[in-house]
Amino acid sequence: MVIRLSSDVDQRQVEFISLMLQKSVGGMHAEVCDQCGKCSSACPVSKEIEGFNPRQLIARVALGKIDELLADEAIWTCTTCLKCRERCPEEISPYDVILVLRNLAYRAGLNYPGVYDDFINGILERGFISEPQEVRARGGGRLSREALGLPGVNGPKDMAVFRGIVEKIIEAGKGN
Amino acid sequence: MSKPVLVIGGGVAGIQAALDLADRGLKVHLVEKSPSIGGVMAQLDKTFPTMDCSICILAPKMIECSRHPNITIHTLSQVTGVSGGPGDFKVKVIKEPRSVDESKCTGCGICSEKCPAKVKDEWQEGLTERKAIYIIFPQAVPLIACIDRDNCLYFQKGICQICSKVCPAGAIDYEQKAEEIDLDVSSIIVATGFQEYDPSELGEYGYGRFEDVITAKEFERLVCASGPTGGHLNRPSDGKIAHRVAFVQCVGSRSHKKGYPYCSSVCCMYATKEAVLIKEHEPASDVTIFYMDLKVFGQGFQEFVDRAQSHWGVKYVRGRPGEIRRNPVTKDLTIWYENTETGEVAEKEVDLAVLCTTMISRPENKELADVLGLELDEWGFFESLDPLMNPIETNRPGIYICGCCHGPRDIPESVAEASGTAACAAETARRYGQ
Amino acid sequence: MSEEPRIGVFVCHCGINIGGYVDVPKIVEYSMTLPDVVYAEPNLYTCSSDGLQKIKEAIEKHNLNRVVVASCTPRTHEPLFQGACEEAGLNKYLFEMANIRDQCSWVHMHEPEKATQKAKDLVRMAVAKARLLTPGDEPEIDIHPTGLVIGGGVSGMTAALSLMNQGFKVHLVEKADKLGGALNELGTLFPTNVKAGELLRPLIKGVEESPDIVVHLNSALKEVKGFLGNFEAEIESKEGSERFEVGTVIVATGADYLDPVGLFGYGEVHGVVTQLELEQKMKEGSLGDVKSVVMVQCAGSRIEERPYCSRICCTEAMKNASLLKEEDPDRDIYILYRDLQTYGIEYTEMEWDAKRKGVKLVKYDKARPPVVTRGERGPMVKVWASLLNEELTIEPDLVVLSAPLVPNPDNKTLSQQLKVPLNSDGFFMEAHVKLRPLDFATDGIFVCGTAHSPKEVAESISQAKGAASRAGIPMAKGRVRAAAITAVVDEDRCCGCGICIELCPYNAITKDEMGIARVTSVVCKGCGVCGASCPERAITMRHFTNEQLEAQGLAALGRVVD
Amino acid sequence: MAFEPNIVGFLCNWCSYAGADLAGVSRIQYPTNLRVIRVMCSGRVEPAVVLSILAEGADGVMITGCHIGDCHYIDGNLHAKRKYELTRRLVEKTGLKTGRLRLEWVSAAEGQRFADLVNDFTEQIRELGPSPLSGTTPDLGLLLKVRAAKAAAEGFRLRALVGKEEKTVTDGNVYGEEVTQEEWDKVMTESVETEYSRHRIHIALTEAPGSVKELSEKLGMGSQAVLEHIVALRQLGWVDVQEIRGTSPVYVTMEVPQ
Repeated sequence: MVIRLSSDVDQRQVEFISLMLQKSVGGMHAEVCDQCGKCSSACPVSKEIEGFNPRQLIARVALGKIDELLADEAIWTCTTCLKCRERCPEEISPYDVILVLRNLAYRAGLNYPGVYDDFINGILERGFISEPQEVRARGGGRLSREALGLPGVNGPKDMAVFRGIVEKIIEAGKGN
Repeated sequence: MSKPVLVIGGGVAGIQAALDLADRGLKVHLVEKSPSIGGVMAQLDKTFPTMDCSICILAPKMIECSRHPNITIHTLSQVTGVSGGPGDFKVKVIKEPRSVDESKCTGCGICSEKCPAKVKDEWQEGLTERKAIYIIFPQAVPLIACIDRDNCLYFQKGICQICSKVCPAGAIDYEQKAEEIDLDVSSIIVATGFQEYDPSELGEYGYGRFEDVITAKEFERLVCASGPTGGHLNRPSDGKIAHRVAFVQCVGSRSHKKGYPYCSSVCCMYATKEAVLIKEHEPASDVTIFYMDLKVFGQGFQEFVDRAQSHWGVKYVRGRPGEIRRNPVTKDLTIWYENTETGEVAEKEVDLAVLCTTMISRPENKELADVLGLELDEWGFFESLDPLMNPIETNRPGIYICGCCHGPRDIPESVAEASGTAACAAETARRYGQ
Repeated sequence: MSEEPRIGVFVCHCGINIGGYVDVPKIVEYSMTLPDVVYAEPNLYTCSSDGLQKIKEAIEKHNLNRVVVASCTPRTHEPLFQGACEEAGLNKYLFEMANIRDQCSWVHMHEPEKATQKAKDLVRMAVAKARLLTPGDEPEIDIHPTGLVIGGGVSGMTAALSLMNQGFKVHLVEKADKLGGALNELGTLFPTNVKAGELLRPLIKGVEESPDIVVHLNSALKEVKGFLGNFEAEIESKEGSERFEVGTVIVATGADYLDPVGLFGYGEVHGVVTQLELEQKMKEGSLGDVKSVVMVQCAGSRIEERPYCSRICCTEAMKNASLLKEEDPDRDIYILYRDLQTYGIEYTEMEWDAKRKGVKLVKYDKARPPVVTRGERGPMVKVWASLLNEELTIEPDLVVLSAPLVPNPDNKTLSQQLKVPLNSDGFFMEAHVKLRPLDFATDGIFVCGTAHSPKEVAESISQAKGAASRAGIPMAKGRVRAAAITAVVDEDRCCGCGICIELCPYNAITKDEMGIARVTSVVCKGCGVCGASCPERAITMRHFTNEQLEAQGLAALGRVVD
Repeated sequence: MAFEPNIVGFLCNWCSYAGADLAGVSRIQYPTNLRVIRVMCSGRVEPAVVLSILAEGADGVMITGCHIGDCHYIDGNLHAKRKYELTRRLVEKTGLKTGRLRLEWVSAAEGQRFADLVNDFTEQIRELGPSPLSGTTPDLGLLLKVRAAKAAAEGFRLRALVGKEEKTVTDGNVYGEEVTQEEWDKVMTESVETEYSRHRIHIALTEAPGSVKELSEKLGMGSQAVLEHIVALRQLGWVDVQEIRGTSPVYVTMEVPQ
């Protein structure tokens, strides 16, 4: 499953984005990756989902295959657990690379998984992605925030102002 | 008559340099820090790619050193001061007390047998225990007992003295003092070798927490017939025979973040050798080597790897494992890895995991470099005068380096270099002789 | 042998190594019943200085003229016991060992009775041989203090200079018309990127200016006769031939680069060159407007036909790729490799350096090597990038093949002339892979540099000095003792058939003017193949005579012949 | 009591002896039946010595050398192989089981392999049972045959042939013509037959003078063949006519000066 390129993407824009990405990722030394596979072997997603492989992702970045990556659904699969960055014997961070790729894909107007719209809608509606949930205790019972002595969670005071700000952020993210 | 030559370090490189010089008629002082010459090579089981038994080929050279009329071996000794220049170095050596009279001890071993104090046996990589009075290993040269004062009941608590009572030769001498020896030499050869990287800082591999995650050097003792298990692959945790073994390459090497950026040169081959040793013990064993690049650059190496694969069925998987986990009940280990050539991310259950750790410089190099006036590189290895044109000379004329004290290398390269430094020393002796 | 044998037997407990499984007192008792045994004793450790002292005392006290030690293996301990015999005035060849540890107690730990019986048999065999032993003498050889170095490249020149500095004269033989060897073709050298010429210049100057080094250019070895200390070499050039005496020989003939015709489009597709050709272009500045380069590693090595790794190519590629990037950072450079052979501190650093400069590394699989064809504007490379699981197509301006070093074609002739072996790849084979990397099995001949196997310049230099040390040892001593275990010809029986001469691997046998075989005992290594094949049974192998072997065999069967 | 074979092993100093040492150092257990004789090179082991030990009643003889290509003396083990082949041919002639012989390659690193070989060979000899030449009542007929084989192995012709074999088969004969192994084997087969038969006759005549007919019956050899060999032996001066009994000459051996 590959996310399709939106119909009206300007190819030059993609090229521009690629350059941007190479520059930003360059600081992460993608080109000195040894392709050892320590990131992917520690990655909990790689194990479960075929086609997601942080090592190969870095290899593609190093070979300049950015546009291909932007269109690849795989970049949205990462759970951002940071194990790849932790394990890498070098200073390379597939996690950071993925974040940049996601941002650029969004700027390029490429499709992204619907769940992000749910997130945004949740934020726009409530001020957070989801309602606080009870946590499972080691003994099997469930504990609420109150039971743990934690303060309650409140949404933004003025929802309209908040929404305005969030919308501005979203617009800025599109790079327009 | 030319002045003698000082060789610092009694491993295979130091031994070769000493023998080359002594054979040509020059006097040699061979200074060794530990109670016996032999170095790391004496601890190895076999050597790649010929599978020669390491101590079997080294022991005759060690014996030759001890019998050679031109070689004086100073064990338990360290160089603490050097002045002068080529042709005329004045050297101070401190010899730690052995607490045993070298001229009387016959190496019979009765003292160790009776000694009540047990200590971790460093020579067996801590896999077993030795006594406070001990002979470091059966083929030690000189074959003389030594008291480890830090662990001796007499030295620590003023009690015991059993060794003195049982020694048939009356060789025990608690009163021995450190001795200062002055040497006058024409040149100095440094051959202090290397040590193994401690992989404890790589938490993901569990070394230090999981008993069955061991280093390659520990494995050498485990698989050696003269080791703590008599050569049987009883894993440390529960003594179960290890039939499924994984080797992890590049532990502490090829990494800028943790460990060292350089390739340690020998691990791919020693891992292959160790894998073959397991297969020789039990051909049905399941042995996998997780590697990054197979370094087969030496003579006969590729053929050796080919044979390990085709004849012995050793498996090679390209990929650096991300984690090692342990089942607390069975003690079995699970290796998380990616086969980078297929992109498959998988787990492998093994009985024993061997970490092929990189060669690193000795911490005492720093002090020795100050004494000798030599430069160290970024990683603590002695620096060549020029890595291309003068690989075995140093910034100080008359002082030469060979073997792993200036970077990882294998035995033949160390031996060839040792002969090279012997040539340099012979040239110097002639130039400044008479 | 006029004197009646008087044999002393020393049986070692080796702590519990023997004594724990074999009944040592019984063996001692049994030894005394054997013919000509006049003394026997047990030792806790015969090899201890105490044990050796006891041997010496017994030789004197019991007037022993043969000694048998029943302990461990003669491979490690024979010299030690022989030394003790010598110190007591007994010729060391009147000594024999029975290996009752490695061949008995250790391998029959669960059968102590049978082990004891076998130990008795082994002692009986050793005594049977000891009765027939004769003293051996080790002739002294004078060593001619001149070295012969074959090959005038960096290894040969370094070795020659070291020998000269050790105080010896040197003949340096080079087949080309100038010194320098393969380095004459190279541009810069890793890891310091020094120009090859800068490295060569002082070496050549040193060699040419030394009054003790005689350089023979345009010359080849024609014949070598003789042995350690007394080789007679004949070299041939256009001007004629010349003979001289040398004490030792160093082989430093180097290696060649493979001409990879037919591999990866070389010779077929325009724009495919070797790493060496690239270096030459870079050296001449004739590279032109090359914007993209693909380097292919293992171009002719690590394959069935040529299994070895050529060691230097990966680092060489890193060096050249870095230099190309330094010249023009916009160049696209790909290195297609199988396993990177950059190792150690300096060479790994070169790999990092190239990668930091943006050189791209693509791993390929031996089973699916890159294919180079003619593209629209130059070569086209298709490569299965195994780490990406996909095929890449690259259309570079230049494809550079890292062709391996291959043996010098002269190796075969030279190995026959010197009677030293080549390995299966065609490189010179040392005496022992681990501990005698620079020696040949034949005394007095040594090897260094790429004549032995592919290696980088720095290692060749250390090796050359090492070979000079090894060669310098006998020359510094002036005289050495040769072995006594050699073949000896019974002149009356020799029929002059020459079979022994053909079979001897060391050229140790020649015919004299009467047509009779003569063994040059200092060259003989004592293998005994000549004696075992002599149709007239005219050759005796000292210390391993047929009589001795038969006596051992009979003793093994329980027969004691008085 | 169970049969315990007496096995003699010739081990080359550099690889096989070291391999046996390694089995020792590694404490690999194997049967106690082998008695080792150390030689510098397996190529040094003469067929005549092996046959002599077999004649004395050894139940088995094992020769081990370095693997091909690993010989400390470059190619001594190739010669060992050629010599072993001659021994095998001669043993085959005598009727003694060739399973009592073995040639193997063992490297210095192959302790386990060495132990396995001793195991295997001891087992093999156990199955073959005691040598008919062992014990207090050896098979005298067979003994004479083995002695003839030994004498043949000591003789000029077979020794010279084996000495030339390696070079001729690899480099061709003195005329530079190629000689295949098959062609060479044919020559060897004929020569072994001839030499063995002649020594059989010679030994028989040493025991007691006899006529062609008597010899033919005693040795189970065609009378025409016996006659041809007698002619050759007379030319060599090894036998002569002692008397004419009836019409048939009776032959006797001549003492040959050394």
